[in-house]
Amino acid sequence: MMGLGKEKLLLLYKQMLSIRLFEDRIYQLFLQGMIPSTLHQYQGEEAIAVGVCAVLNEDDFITSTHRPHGHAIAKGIPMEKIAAELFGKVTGCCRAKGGSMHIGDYSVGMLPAIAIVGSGIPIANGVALAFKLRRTKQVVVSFFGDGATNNGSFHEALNMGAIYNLPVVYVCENNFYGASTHISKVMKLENIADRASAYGIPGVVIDGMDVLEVYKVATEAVSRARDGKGPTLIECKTYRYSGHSRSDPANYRSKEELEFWKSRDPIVLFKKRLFELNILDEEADKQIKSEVEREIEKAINFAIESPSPPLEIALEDVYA
Amino acid sequence: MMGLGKEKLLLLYKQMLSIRLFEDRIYQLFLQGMIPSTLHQYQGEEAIAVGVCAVLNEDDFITSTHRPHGHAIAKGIPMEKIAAELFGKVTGCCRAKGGSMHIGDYSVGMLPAIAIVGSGIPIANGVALAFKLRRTKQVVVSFFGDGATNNGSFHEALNMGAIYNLPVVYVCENNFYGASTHISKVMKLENIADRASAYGIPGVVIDGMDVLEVYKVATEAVSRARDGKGPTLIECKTYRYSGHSRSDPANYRSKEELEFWKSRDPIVLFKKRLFELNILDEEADKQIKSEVEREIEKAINFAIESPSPPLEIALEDVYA
Amino acid sequence: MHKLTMAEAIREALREEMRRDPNVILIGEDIGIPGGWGGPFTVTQGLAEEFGNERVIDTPISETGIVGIAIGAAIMGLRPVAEVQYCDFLFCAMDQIANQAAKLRYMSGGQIKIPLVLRAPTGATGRGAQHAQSLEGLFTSIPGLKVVAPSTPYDAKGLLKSSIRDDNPVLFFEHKLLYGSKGARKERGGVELFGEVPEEDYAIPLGVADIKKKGKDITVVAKLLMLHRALEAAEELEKDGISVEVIDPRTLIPLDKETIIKSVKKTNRILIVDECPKTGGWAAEISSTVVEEAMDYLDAPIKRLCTYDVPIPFSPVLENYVIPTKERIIQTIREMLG
Amino acid sequence: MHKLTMAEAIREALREEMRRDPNVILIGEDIGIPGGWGGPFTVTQGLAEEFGNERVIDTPISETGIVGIAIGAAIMGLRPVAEVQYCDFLFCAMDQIANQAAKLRYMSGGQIKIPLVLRAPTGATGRGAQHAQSLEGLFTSIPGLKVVAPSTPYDAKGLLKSSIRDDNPVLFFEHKLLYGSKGARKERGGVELFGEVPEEDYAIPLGVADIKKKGKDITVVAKLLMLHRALEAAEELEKDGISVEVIDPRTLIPLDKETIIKSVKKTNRILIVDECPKTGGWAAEISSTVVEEAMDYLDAPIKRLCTYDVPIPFSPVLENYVIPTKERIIQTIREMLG
Ligand SMILES: Cc1ncc(C[n+]2csc(CCOP(=O)(O)OP(=O)(O)O)c2C)c(N)n1
Ligand SMILES: Cc1ncc(C[n+]2csc(CCOP(=O)(O)OP(=O)(O)O)c2C)c(N)n1
Ligand SMILES: [Mg+2]
Ligand SMILES: [Mg+2]
Repeated sequence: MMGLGKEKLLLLYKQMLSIRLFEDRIYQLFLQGMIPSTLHQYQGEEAIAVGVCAVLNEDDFITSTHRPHGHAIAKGIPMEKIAAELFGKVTGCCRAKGGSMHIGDYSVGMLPAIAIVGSGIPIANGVALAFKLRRTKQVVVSFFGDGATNNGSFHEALNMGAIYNLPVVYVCENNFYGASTHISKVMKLENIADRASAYGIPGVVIDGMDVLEVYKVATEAVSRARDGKGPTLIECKTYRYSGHSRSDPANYRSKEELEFWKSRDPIVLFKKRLFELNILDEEADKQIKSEVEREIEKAINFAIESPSPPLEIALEDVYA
Repeated sequence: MMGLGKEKLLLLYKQMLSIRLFEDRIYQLFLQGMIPSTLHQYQGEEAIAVGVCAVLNEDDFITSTHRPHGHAIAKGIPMEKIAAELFGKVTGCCRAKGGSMHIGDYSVGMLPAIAIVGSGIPIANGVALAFKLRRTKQVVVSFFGDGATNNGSFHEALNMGAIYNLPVVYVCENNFYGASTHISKVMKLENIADRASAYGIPGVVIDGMDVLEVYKVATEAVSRARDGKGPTLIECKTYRYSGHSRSDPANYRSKEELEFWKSRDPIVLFKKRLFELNILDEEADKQIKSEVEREIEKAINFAIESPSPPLEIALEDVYA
Repeated sequence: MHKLTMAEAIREALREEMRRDPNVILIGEDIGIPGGWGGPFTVTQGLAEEFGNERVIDTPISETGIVGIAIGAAIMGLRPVAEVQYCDFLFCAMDQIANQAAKLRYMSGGQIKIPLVLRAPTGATGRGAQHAQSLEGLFTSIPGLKVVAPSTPYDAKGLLKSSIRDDNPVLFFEHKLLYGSKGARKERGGVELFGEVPEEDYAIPLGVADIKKKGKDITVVAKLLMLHRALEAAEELEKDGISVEVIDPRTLIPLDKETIIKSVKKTNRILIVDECPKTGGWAAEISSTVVEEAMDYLDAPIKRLCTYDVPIPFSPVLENYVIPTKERIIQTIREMLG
Repeated sequence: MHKLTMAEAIREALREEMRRDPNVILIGEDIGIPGGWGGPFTVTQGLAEEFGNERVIDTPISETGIVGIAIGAAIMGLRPVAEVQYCDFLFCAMDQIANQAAKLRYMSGGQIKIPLVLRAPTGATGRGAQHAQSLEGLFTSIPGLKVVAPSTPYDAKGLLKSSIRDDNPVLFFEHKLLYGSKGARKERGGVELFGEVPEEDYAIPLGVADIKKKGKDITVVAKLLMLHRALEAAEELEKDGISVEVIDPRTLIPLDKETIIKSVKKTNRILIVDECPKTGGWAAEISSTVVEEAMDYLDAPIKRLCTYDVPIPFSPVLENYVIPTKERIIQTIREMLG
């Protein structure tokens, strides 16, 4: 499979499953009132974060959005640190000062996620600029949604990435909705990737439910970037199973639409594939699943048992 | 000529000449220290303002930029009111509170020009929205430069104009430079009009030195807009003869480049055409020219003789 | 009279103004989507059904485009009520707000008017630094804008009506914890605020403060959520015989200085409580105004009790720590009196 | 020592820091174009020639993109000096400045630093409302930013060096009329300002005010152009035996309160002169701070002499009218002493 060994394939699978089960569990806890604030969940979109991040080295970077849990797990932030952050505990990756929408861990190559739609893209350019000037061969991936592509930040950033030939890959997670608004209401194009032509860079549309396709296309784009050939815009068609945030019942979309996409579930599809390739069987699958569940419970227990932040840290970290 | 009668053709000619000679004269006065502030001049680009505005009715609107004198004359602001504004006199179109970069006259359909690059485009959409909701069949034209098309405002505005199908025409005056920066440094495209495809609207590239071509293409775009068929992006290739502003010597560009464009001077070309068509001869030309010069001197005398604004008006017009 | 939440009162103002004047239109993200929420805090629910999507216009995530289109429409005589989902996103449209809306009329020499309302939910609500700012103070420093910040359903409805009828750009700040949004959009930690609101038409003029509680020992000026905390503090202090006058300015621009000055001349002490950060914040303007006009009446230095100068932290305990609480208000007043 | 204009002093600081530290890069519009101007006010002239276009990066007219790319580069350890051509255009990048640069470190729990300088020409210079604002005050109200506003070539060079070496986002405001730009880029009405500037390396720490003139009857706090007008006023008043102490805060965030308070305790009177508009402006912060910390020392109400609350009008006579002049400073001081 595209030069992917068994172990790597199983890792992709496990990561997708980790994201799915983590998000499901977090949602339960949220509904029980154990997690403060709001949540933007990633179920259904796992193949993108996992397929893209699998191509990256630890010292490559990503920028993320208000919906960062999947990216965080895929880029390798320990689940403990993510969970603790969601619970508002001082052991969280941002010392409880970031929260669900700002998950990040510099040490594994994820900037604090940026919750202003579109605003992470220009910043990703800057990370890429540093790599380029220092000739480090690192790359940066900027994740953002379909909604972000109607924002001025997207436009200015893609143009600048193009003219400076930066080592950056722009990954658009097109889940067809920006909050409650369907993409057809706010854009006349069918494919967002077509916007790449406005900047003179390649644009590719792919099936964001197929982790191997994501991996393949990301590999090409990351290589281009690493080789100094400039940015690529990758549009991944996908779907979020959850509401936009917290208890959004998502009444603005049809059951049929949701069911259609669930019938193309990235984890189910990939599992089937792994079964066909004899890389996975029921037994092994169960084992992976229970391992993932254990890890999640461990992370959540860690979060629950962690202390609240001492008040005085609220006044720290404003200035370096 | 495209259904243009002799009179209209001569009017186009006279308007172009008015802009050219007005700008030349203003520059002299500026160098003599008689005009405060800075100037962004329009020599070389006359065919665009004149060709486009000739298609518009008086109750159609335009938005303009830091380089508005040409648009203002073409849309019909009396030269007196423009000159007085440049001189900072209370008889100016904006009571001396706008200045060179903010020339406008609501009564003839020109909003105060907006000098933040790109920022007039979203506002033009709003004018168009009002026309659309009221079903008035009016249209609005938004003028902006090549530099503006790298700005987020352009992107957000063109997308919104497209999705709401607004009666607006986006006219890009591509003079190949944003201030001292050549377009090839800041954009990988050859044709800005290609960006229209990112919004699902038509984009057209035309020769901005040919007033009849401008007139023709503007006629089509304005008709589309008036008929409820939505916006068009028109890119006019053109050149500014002057420096970017005030005494900019424009050392960032070559003499040859300037000479090339001057050899395609819109006024000279059109004059030749009119001669060929036997609509104009030397005699008539001289007469038009001296008429224009008289009008300009009259305007400038008006400006010079007008009073400075009384100080207390500085505190008026903040709120309605 | 009926009892409404703030969200309902604002919705009622929008509905009545839209019925009264066909020029009133709404522009914003997720405001008119069938099956949607009516904006992030339910305010516009049902309005698209009544007025159609020509007058309740859903937009892309293009704040610059939103404010820009509203400005253009306003110049042509419509009365757009535009909105951003969180006031933090006003910064995404800052050029349109501060360089265009605030200045175009002046630049035009008075030729045009910009009857535009821009609604913006303000305040910290446990979401972290980018959805938490209190920015109403910052916008008072830009000449050409009016700034309104209502604290009760009654005020919200009456002030929104005046804002819509006003011929200038008005920034209308609504505190997320005061909305009383219900169901799925309910805010954790929200104040349960039901207020009497007349069913007949009324409007509250911009620039008139309201003394929400009379008192004689000290004047407290506060707005939005802080007003409610100040009132709670005042109630508690009353038990100890301390009489606090609590003034709600309601509109920040124009500001009703007279009511504040008059109160200070009576109580001889003033505390400003504010959710904006202290440095360069709104409280400074009130303080300086009082010093300029009533310094000789002061028996104690003016105090500003404001959010600490930090971005708003995520953790609820930290958030709670950085924003003035009832307890800190009480403590500060006690210190000032004694 | 040599005598430099402000533009030259800033250029020298940039050049020396770029030589010293390969991480320092410049990003902005029209800053490194051969045959161009070196930015709108000639500051970066010659730097692209010396350091190449990898370190002097010309950009499209994309302020959001400019500040964003600078933030990302800063997070990775470069030390970008980004610029906008007029500070009014900071509003075009307001989200990146106020929501990102100012907050990312805090949101990250201190994981990252953002050593970024953003240079911005401020002040009114006859161009009309959209190229004329004094915005340094407004940015003091956003926690996470530092704000610097030098008034002399010596201060500019020393403070810019400190700003570049600082690990935080610093907004560096330069007054257009103080640049002393020459040739085609000369500003009409500019102040002829040549100052002694050391050729050896020096840096002025952020947060230290400078008493530009000692005095004992009244304290005047002013920055940028207003500082020079205040000094002229002081000189003139001296002839009448009125002794004015003139303080230049030099950095607004962090603010050297002590120097101001100490002066007030000595003179018992304070006037703040500022080109920012009065309402919600920077002067209010100074006034409130003084009241909080030294009210008992005041013999007269604190006054703020600021630009009127209007957008800046185009006509030179009107512009001159709305901004504090030497004459109005003198008159106000006389009134306060009288
Ligand atoms: C500039 C800005 N405007 C509005 C919002 C409110 N908001 C948060 S997420 C969201 C929808 C984003 O849609 P998309 O980019 O497609 O990402 P998705 O949520 O679908 O992953 C909106 C409108 C915001 N955070 N930032
Ligand atoms: C947002 C913004 N950034 C920078 C400037 C400074 N500036 C004024 S005109 C100009 C160049 C504009 O180029 P273009 O849009 O091509 O118009 P042209 O001057 O060529 O007509 C620049 C950079 C500005 N006015 N606004
Ligand atoms: Mg989406
Ligand atoms: Mg141009």
